[in-house]
Amino acid sequence: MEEGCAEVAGIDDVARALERTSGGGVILTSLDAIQDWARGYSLWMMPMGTACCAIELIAASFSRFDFDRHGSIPRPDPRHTDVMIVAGTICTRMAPAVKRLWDQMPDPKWCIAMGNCAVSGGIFYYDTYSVVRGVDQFLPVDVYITGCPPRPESLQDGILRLREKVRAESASPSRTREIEGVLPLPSDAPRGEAGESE
Amino acid sequence: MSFVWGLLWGLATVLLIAGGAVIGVWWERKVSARIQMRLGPQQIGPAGSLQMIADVPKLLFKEDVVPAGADRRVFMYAPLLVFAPIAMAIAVIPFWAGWAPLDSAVGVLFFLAVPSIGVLGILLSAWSSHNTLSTLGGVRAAAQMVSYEVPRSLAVLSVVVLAGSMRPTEVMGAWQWWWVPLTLLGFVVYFVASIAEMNRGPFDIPEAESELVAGYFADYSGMRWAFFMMAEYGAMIAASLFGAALFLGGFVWLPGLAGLAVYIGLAALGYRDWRRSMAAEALA
Amino acid sequence: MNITELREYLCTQYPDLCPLFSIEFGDGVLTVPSDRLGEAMCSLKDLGFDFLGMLTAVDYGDEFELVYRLRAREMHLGLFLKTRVPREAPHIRSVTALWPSANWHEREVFDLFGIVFDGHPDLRRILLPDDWVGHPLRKDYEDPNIIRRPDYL
Amino acid sequence: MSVPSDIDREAMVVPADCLEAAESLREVGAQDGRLTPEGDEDHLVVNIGPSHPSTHGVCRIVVELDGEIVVRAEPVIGHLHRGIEKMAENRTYMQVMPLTDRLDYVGSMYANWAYCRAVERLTGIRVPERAEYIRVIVCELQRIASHMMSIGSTGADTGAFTAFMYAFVQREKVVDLFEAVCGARLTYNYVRPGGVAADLPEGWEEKCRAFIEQHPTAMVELDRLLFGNVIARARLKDIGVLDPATAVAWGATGPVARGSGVDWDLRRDDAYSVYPRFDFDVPLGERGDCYDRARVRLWECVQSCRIIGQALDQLAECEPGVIKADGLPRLLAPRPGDAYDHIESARGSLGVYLVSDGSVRPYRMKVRSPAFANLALLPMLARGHTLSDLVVVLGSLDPVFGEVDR
Repeated sequence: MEEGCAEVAGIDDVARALERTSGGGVILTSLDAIQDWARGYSLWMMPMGTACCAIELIAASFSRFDFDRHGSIPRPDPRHTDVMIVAGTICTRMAPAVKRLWDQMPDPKWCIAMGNCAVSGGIFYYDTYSVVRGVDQFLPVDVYITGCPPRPESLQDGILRLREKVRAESASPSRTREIEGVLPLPSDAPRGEAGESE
Repeated sequence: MSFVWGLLWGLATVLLIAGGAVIGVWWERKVSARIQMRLGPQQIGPAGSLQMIADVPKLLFKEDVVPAGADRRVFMYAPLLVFAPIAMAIAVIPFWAGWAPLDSAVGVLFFLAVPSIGVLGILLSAWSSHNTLSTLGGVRAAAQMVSYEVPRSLAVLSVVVLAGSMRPTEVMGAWQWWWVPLTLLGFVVYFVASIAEMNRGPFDIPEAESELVAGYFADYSGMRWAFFMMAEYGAMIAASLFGAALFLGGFVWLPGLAGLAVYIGLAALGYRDWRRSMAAEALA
Repeated sequence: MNITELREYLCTQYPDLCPLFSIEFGDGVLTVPSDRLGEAMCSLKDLGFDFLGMLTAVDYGDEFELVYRLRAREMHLGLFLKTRVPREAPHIRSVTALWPSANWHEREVFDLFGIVFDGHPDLRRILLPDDWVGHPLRKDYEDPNIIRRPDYL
Repeated sequence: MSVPSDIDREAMVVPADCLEAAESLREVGAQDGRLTPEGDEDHLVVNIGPSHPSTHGVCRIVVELDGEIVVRAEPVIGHLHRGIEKMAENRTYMQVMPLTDRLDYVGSMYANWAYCRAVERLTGIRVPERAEYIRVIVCELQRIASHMMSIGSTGADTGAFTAFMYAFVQREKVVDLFEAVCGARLTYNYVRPGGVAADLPEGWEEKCRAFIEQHPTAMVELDRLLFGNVIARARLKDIGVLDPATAVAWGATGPVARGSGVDWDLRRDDAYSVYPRFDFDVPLGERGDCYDRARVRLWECVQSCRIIGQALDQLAECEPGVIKADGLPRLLAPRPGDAYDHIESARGSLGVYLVSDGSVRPYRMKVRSPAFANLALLPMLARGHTLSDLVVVLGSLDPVFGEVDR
């Protein structure tokens, strides 16, 4: 992806140049705001359903708990999607396929681990030889949804939580904006030093 | 002077297609949701009508993925080759009495011939994305589009024979009310053939999700994929306007716009009865 | 032909194998040494057992026990057929030729237990990837990936 | 298909039609899923899956195409193999219960029931009558929900996506009933060895009756919506034709076999629990193509409504409140020995074979999965059809990969 980074780096120089000019910062943040708002309201999802959670994912996108209300359409093709919802147990034989689909998705992409099996291997944690214990072993997961299977409402709550998280993104990846809603991950530095991560 | 005029009209066509696409996508998502007892987008704009306002910037900022094995340059310009013919075809449609942006003696022939360049664009995009499933989709789409051009042209020919001229403005001007029973069958054939031309509705085998994941534009992402969508909606608008102008003639002075008006009227009607049904549901 | 006639037939046909019968559940159990399996299977198929419902194996330490569940659909009869196979070189005759439904079941038993079925048209692993080492359902199968469940009892 | 009597028993010469079946398999044999296309080289080898919108879960089909025609199709399964049978060996009999929910996750109720029947046969527990009736009602409702899922996905495969939504309306109603009974939408853990987990909440029977009143009319409407649609019918008729002899030889059970006219339904032919007290008929197909299999599933739902109606009437007579066999030890430790029992699930005869060595943990648990046996038919049924029909044939076999891969 080397040429991809070149383009992205280009945006970084523009962002730095804008910040140096007097009104530039305003333009950049407003551009970020529009971009994040647009991404938040049209998260097209890639249903990576393998087991029982796939049935709940289908139920969530059908008439009773409509996904389309949040502007997110289930698209079967990884190229057209933004968020991959991993629903169900990922076995060692299935993991390379999931990783391959993840790599095929265009860049501003997020991942939702739906159900205990995707979060941590769930009920299949002990005594199994072929289950990947948690999708975050090979995918960067943004939202974890617990439940076995989680109810469609909690799945849609996950989508709305992801909208909050999307607001932290910025056009130039080197710059992230602090939003208060995000819970610090255990691996994050304690609250005090969060300042200089800007 | 004609260059500036052409530029201006080109811009107007793109805006027309973009506007049509916004209404088209919203209308399609809402109506299909309504048929499937769902609600459809409802969070942006009244009744979700401005959902495209969120979709288009997102697609703009999407990473532009070109697959490794793909033939880079062909892959990048194929969508343009699909979209451009549709935009060109709109230039020939007579908008009001005696005037069309490109008033040429063989306007009808131009309208029927130019979109078939799109077939080349589809084949190029399918072949260049180096993906077996999309190649299958591309070949199917090409076969379907080429085979449905013949009935479509013959259907339009019936009106041309009645009007005695190939110039769209003259055909529309010479329109008589007793032509309708004569060209009714032609209109139905034209309507069905143009649906097949656009790979929509019952003819969407090339992009049927069930086996080929997304047909010939499987490997396109972001704005490049949106070009294919714009081409599809543009083809819809062009076919309906041209059909309205030739077969229905409409009010002699604004057939094209009448088609557009009917289109928007339907949208408004649909919106009003949808609001009423929502209110009814709320009461029940 | 009902259960009692089946019992007489089996007792006369295989007096030394002492077929057991449980009338309450209407099923017979016939334990056959592995070398006479082919002949027993052929005669049972001849009798009218046209449906092989289940085929599985159990690891009894020094040998494996293969369990076949046959059904005669018209006569509403069920019959278990058990045979024992040594652990070192577990070989048994494949019955895919008589009941094609055994094809995938035998492949699964080969995959999870390592019992080789001679004459099977396409004996490969079915559930695990082909480069998998070992046969998981054996009692002595250890795998670094397995985390034993702590014993709360 | 009986064996000709004059053959030489010892050499076990194979009868002709079995040879043909075995022959067809050797041809389909592929090393690790990669088809080696012998024969002319211009065949196109395509991978469908393992994550594909229409493969009903995780199944990779390696297809060798001649143009659009499928020359060979080899399903590569095992992508959801979690080793449930290995896990069961380290859990007590009650702890294995939640695992059975995840086997056939579209129909967890009868997956529980199959396991419970095997445990009851092993330990000799007598289940009170009220519990048996509740089990029948709940499992027939589950059959309806599972068939709705299957018919809906048949509609989605043939392009009639709206039919999927209308079928799901019925499934959501059944799921509401289950939520009232045991609190869960998909993995219920409700049928327990010795009875059921909890009694029916009051007012549940009325809701259930209301459901079975409106269900047959909804089925007729779905029938017109999906099978009345000319395009869907044209795409289902004469696709993946399965003749009865092959169906039985290949161990196909349930709607897949009944679609070809094999008159075999465990609820009637090997009657268990309180089924002999109900009268219902078993719909059969004639030609054994995808159309008949889907129609058989649809009309089975109507028969299930009849069973539920009769069960609800007879439920009123049994003494209320007794839903579990009394005297059940907290830790079941059955006598050494083995037991096998099967029930008629929505996909066929779902059997559980339990071996016990006297301890509190099963020594071996084997699940006889009907979807596993039915899926073995795919290579034979899909040959000669186009690529899009291959997907329709897979949908008509209705595999659920939690149960296929275990």
